[in-house]
Amino acid sequence: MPLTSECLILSALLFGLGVAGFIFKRNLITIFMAVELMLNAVNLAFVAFSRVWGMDGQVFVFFVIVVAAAEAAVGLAIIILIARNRQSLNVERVDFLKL
Amino acid sequence: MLILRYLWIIPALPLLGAAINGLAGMFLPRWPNKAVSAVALGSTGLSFAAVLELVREFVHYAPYPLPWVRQYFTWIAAGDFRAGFDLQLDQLTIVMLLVVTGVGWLIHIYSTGYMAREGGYYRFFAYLNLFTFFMLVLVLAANFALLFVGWEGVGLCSYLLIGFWFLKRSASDAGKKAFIVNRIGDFGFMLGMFLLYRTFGSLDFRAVFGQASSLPAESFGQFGLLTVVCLLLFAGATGKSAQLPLYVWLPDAMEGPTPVSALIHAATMVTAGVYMVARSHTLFRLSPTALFVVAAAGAATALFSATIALVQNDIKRVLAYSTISQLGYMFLACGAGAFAAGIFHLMTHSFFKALLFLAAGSVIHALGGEQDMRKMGGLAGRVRWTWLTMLMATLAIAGAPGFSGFFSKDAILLAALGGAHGGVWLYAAGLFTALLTALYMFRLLFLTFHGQPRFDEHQAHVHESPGSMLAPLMILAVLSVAGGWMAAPEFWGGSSYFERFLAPVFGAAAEAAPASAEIQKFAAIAAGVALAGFLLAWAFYLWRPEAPRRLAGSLRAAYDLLLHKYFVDELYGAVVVRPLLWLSTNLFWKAVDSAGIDGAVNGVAASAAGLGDRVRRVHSGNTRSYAVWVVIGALAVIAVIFWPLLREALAPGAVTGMVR
Amino acid sequence: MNTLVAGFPLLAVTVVKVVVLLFVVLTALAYLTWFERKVVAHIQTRWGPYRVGPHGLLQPLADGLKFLFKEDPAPAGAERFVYYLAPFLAMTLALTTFAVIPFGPQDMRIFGQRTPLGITDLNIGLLILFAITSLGVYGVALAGWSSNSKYPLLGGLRSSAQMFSYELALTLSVVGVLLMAGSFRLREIIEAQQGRLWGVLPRWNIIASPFPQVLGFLCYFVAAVAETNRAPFDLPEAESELVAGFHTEYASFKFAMFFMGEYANMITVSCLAAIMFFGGWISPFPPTQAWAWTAFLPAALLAALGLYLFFDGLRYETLLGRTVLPLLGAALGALAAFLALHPGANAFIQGPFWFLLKVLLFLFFYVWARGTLPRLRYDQLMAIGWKLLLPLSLANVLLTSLLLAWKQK
Amino acid sequence: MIIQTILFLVFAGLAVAGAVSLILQRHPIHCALSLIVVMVSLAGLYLLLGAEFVAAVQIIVYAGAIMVLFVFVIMLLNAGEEERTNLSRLARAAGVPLALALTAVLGVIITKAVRVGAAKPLLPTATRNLALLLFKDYVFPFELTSFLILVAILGAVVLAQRER
Repeated sequence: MPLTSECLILSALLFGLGVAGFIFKRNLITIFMAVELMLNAVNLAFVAFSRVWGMDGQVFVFFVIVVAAAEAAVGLAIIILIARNRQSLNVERVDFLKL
Repeated sequence: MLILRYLWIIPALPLLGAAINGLAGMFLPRWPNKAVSAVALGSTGLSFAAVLELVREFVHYAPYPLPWVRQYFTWIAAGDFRAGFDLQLDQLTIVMLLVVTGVGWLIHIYSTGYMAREGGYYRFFAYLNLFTFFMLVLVLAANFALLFVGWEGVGLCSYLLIGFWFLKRSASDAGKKAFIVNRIGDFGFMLGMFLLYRTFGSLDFRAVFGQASSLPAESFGQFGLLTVVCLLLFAGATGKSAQLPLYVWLPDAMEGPTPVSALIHAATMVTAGVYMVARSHTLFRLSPTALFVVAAAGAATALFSATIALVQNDIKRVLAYSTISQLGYMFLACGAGAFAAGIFHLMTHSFFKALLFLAAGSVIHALGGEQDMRKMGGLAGRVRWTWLTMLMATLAIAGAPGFSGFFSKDAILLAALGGAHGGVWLYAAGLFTALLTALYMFRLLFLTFHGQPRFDEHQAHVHESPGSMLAPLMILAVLSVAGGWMAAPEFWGGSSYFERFLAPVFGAAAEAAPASAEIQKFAAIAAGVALAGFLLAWAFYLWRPEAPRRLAGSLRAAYDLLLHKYFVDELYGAVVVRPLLWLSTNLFWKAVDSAGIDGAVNGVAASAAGLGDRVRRVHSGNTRSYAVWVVIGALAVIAVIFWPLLREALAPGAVTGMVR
Repeated sequence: MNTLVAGFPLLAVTVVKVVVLLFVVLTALAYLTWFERKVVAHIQTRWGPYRVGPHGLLQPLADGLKFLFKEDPAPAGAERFVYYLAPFLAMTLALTTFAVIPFGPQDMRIFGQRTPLGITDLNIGLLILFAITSLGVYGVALAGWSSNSKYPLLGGLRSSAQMFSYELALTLSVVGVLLMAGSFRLREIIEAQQGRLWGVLPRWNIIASPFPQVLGFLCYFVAAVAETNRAPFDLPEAESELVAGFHTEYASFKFAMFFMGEYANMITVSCLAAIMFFGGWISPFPPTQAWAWTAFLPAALLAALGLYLFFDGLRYETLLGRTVLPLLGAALGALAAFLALHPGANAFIQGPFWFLLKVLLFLFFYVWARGTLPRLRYDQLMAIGWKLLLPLSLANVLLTSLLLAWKQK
Repeated sequence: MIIQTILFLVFAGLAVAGAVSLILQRHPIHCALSLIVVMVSLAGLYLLLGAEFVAAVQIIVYAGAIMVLFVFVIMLLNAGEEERTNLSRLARAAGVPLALALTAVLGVIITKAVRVGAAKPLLPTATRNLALLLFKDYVFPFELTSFLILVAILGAVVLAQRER
């Protein structure tokens, strides 16, 4: 199938980059963004697969997006809370394991 | 509409009443007593009316086949086991229905007067209606399972009502006692049911009895399956109907309000056992052993409790023991194979014993809560109506010729002697009991209403009860006088209608009826015995009031024995209760529960805590390190899941699988 | 998507179309400002722009020049890249939306290629449109943030909050239409509205069975006004509170870009309103013989306008006016005559004519609202968005779908 | 076909570039912008793959809503440049190799996982089929996600409100 496997490789690449960001970013928000990046990579994989295995992949993309939205809402709320209590968004400064 | 088709209405009505009163009383702050009485009387009255209509239809349409079974919905369905909410109707049921709803209604009316000044008025009537519901279910049930529902339900209501004044320690204890003792019997009953299901693969009366009747009868002394079943069922009956050895709860049950004693512990619930035995007569007929046991137990109980009744001073306890002995009579009849006679006595007994209790209640009411007969006397003139009705009832129970008790007891005695499984000893016991019955009943009458007033005028200002209490008394009085003529043997000019009415159920008069000359002879004997009892009582308690004390003094031992009810309670306490307590305290509570279960739970928790305390050190709190761990984990998981693909890829000379 | 694959010639055609459309739209934007000022002025019983050119017709040109020649300072400590990016985003996104809007039923031919009237015709046109408009938030938000100054920041926060609050209502309010049309393709949505109710009334979604989209339309229009940050929802640039909102710090051409973006959005939204609820290019008159004369309405209108300009121009104050206006009128008259005589052209013009007429109507509504309504308070704004429009549009969706299902039964 | 490849390369390049700059940029806003670039180019890829609806949703929801939320929060917290602290030795040591390993493994598996099946022809009414799938076969998960969203909203509100 044209483009499918290329897209898959691309998604793997993006996922890897997301992981790298996940590990190397210090700013909570950007770490979060890295996570979103990984989700996007997965979505790409899903869509690519849906070319081969039928529509269900795209449906899953929806669910992923919905979950991402929910996660963003809650996660950002938490981040705001942390920022309020810690005056810092650096994960390495947030290590009391409690708010 | 045909009640025949809608049998469920009859029990439904009281249930509705109970629901309304219970809920409204609980949740509406001001739910007036008038409303409570209206609902309670209305519901029971309506269901009584429904029963009357039912009788009319029964006679008019003659439903076929009998028993007339209606299946409403399936209650339990497990595998091939089915217990439906099926109601059935036949002559026996009709008799029971009439008794339950009719007498029940009268007692409801009475209660509105008697309980008027009590707290928890709505509670009382809710319970009472609930009881009526369960009793009706019990009577109408078409299978053992549903019958058991009613059986337990009435047990529950009796518990609730005995402990109605639950702030009174003795009352709540009595309630518990009743409940627990009944459980013992119920256990037998349940075992019986299981055995029945195992044998016949069903609990529906029709199926069970249908198959059973095809089995061969067992010989006397043979403990075959049927015998075992019957004995187990009878164990349940002894519990519910207070027979030896499980009678102990009934006397204490007198802690409840008097109407309760009248309705539950005299007229209806305690007769459930008799009903159940009669209902499953097919089984019992097939096992002479069981029949003999029933008869023997009945006779023994009758005699035994009658003797106790002789010396009791609490008016209600006397009646309680007399109830026990009368129930003994019924079982005696059933055991002798004269089920019709038993049921007949059940009915008449429900009339006059309810009457007795209600009258006693009226007396207690008049004396402002006094129950000790030694503090009564000379009330005859003061509460004339009560006295009159009480007299009627006493004559009836003592078996004065022409009164209902006479006929029913006569029938039983005849059966005991000449019945299919009768015997001279049974007859003798019955006869002697009759004597005692007359004696203690008249003792009660005399001590209460005649002789010198022994109560304190100043605190107890005697007054006749209100009309709402007297009306039921009179109706019941009429019934207990006239009720017997239904079964009067031919020579009394009666038509023996009752037996012929029940014939379809129990089969045409099983007991070979002796010649009428015989009958007259025995009737005469019975009457004579009753008279003797009356005379004795008169001699002791009116002619020479000091005689009893002397007698008691001369036979101190026997007297104490009787006064303390043969120390049965103490015996049970020593043999059953205390060991049980010890066991549950030391073994089950301290050893099993505290040490075993709690120990295990706490141990697990503690170990988890300890483990966490060690693992804690891994947590630096630096999220990035966690991130790394997460990634490692993900990598591992992926590698494990997709190992085949990976090996294929890592294999030498493997081209990365581009899809083309 | 299929159009993406088709190959080069089409690419060329598309380029041509894009250029033309851009030209048209940009002039339209310019004259939209003139139109607005005029209308508002007349609402306030003023004359409005009058100096530059006859009836101030050259005013937009003047404004444009002014924007071009102004000094263009950037605030100190501004996040340069984003600061420049924001206005660019605002305008380009706004203009991109025109790509999917169809202007007429018939195809036209360029280089012998039959292509639809309108740049492209995607099968998910509407979605793409919403996608692009949803990106429009960034222009505002980034502008507010990047100019490193408190009024813009507040304005940016406000407007981004406002925009994505109202986006929900906006998107939901058209779902009813989508359900009735059963397609995202704008062309099909319009064609679904052909036919007549009782032979006379046009079966536009606004009155179509099973469930007239009146509710949907109201939600849509209010949400649209808010989405485009126009009065009475123009809090982001509430002068009295935050000077000029998110573009306080912007001057000269970057400001012009925001400005154009805003007006472009207005036009897009109006086009959508016309397409969604008022049958796009479908004439309000039934296509029967009895109504055949309505085909000449455009010509007549043009003629009337021409005549008015002609005679009004003859006695205009300035010399320029006295020369230009009559010429313009004459030109319009000639165009009208051409249309009247050339049936093909006339037939071709019908669709665009009605479409543009409707769009103009909505634009007039915009201006009218701005001229008359007072600005809302911020909490009121949010309350309307979340507590009124959102539930209403949801209800609309439910009712429509239910009725449709019931109808199919 | 050729156009398709070109477009693919363009979008893929954009996506990778965006991802890389997401990692390299120090300022949250720039990260957010680069992530938006990734998302938009992914949407383009979806178009290429014939998933128009997903593409649109990708832009509307991801770029148009979620990322706006991010930007919004960044503006709200006025987050500045991130400081490159290095307190986690583990991350510094194992980060790069891990990321590479994961990428490699995923790439291998994912490409192997595509069994050459008869590719589904692009249906004209792809969106309709999607809807049917979503509201027939997957209706239960769909409802569940609605619950998830509800819970998320509540959680966000509870978390973010200033305790008074």
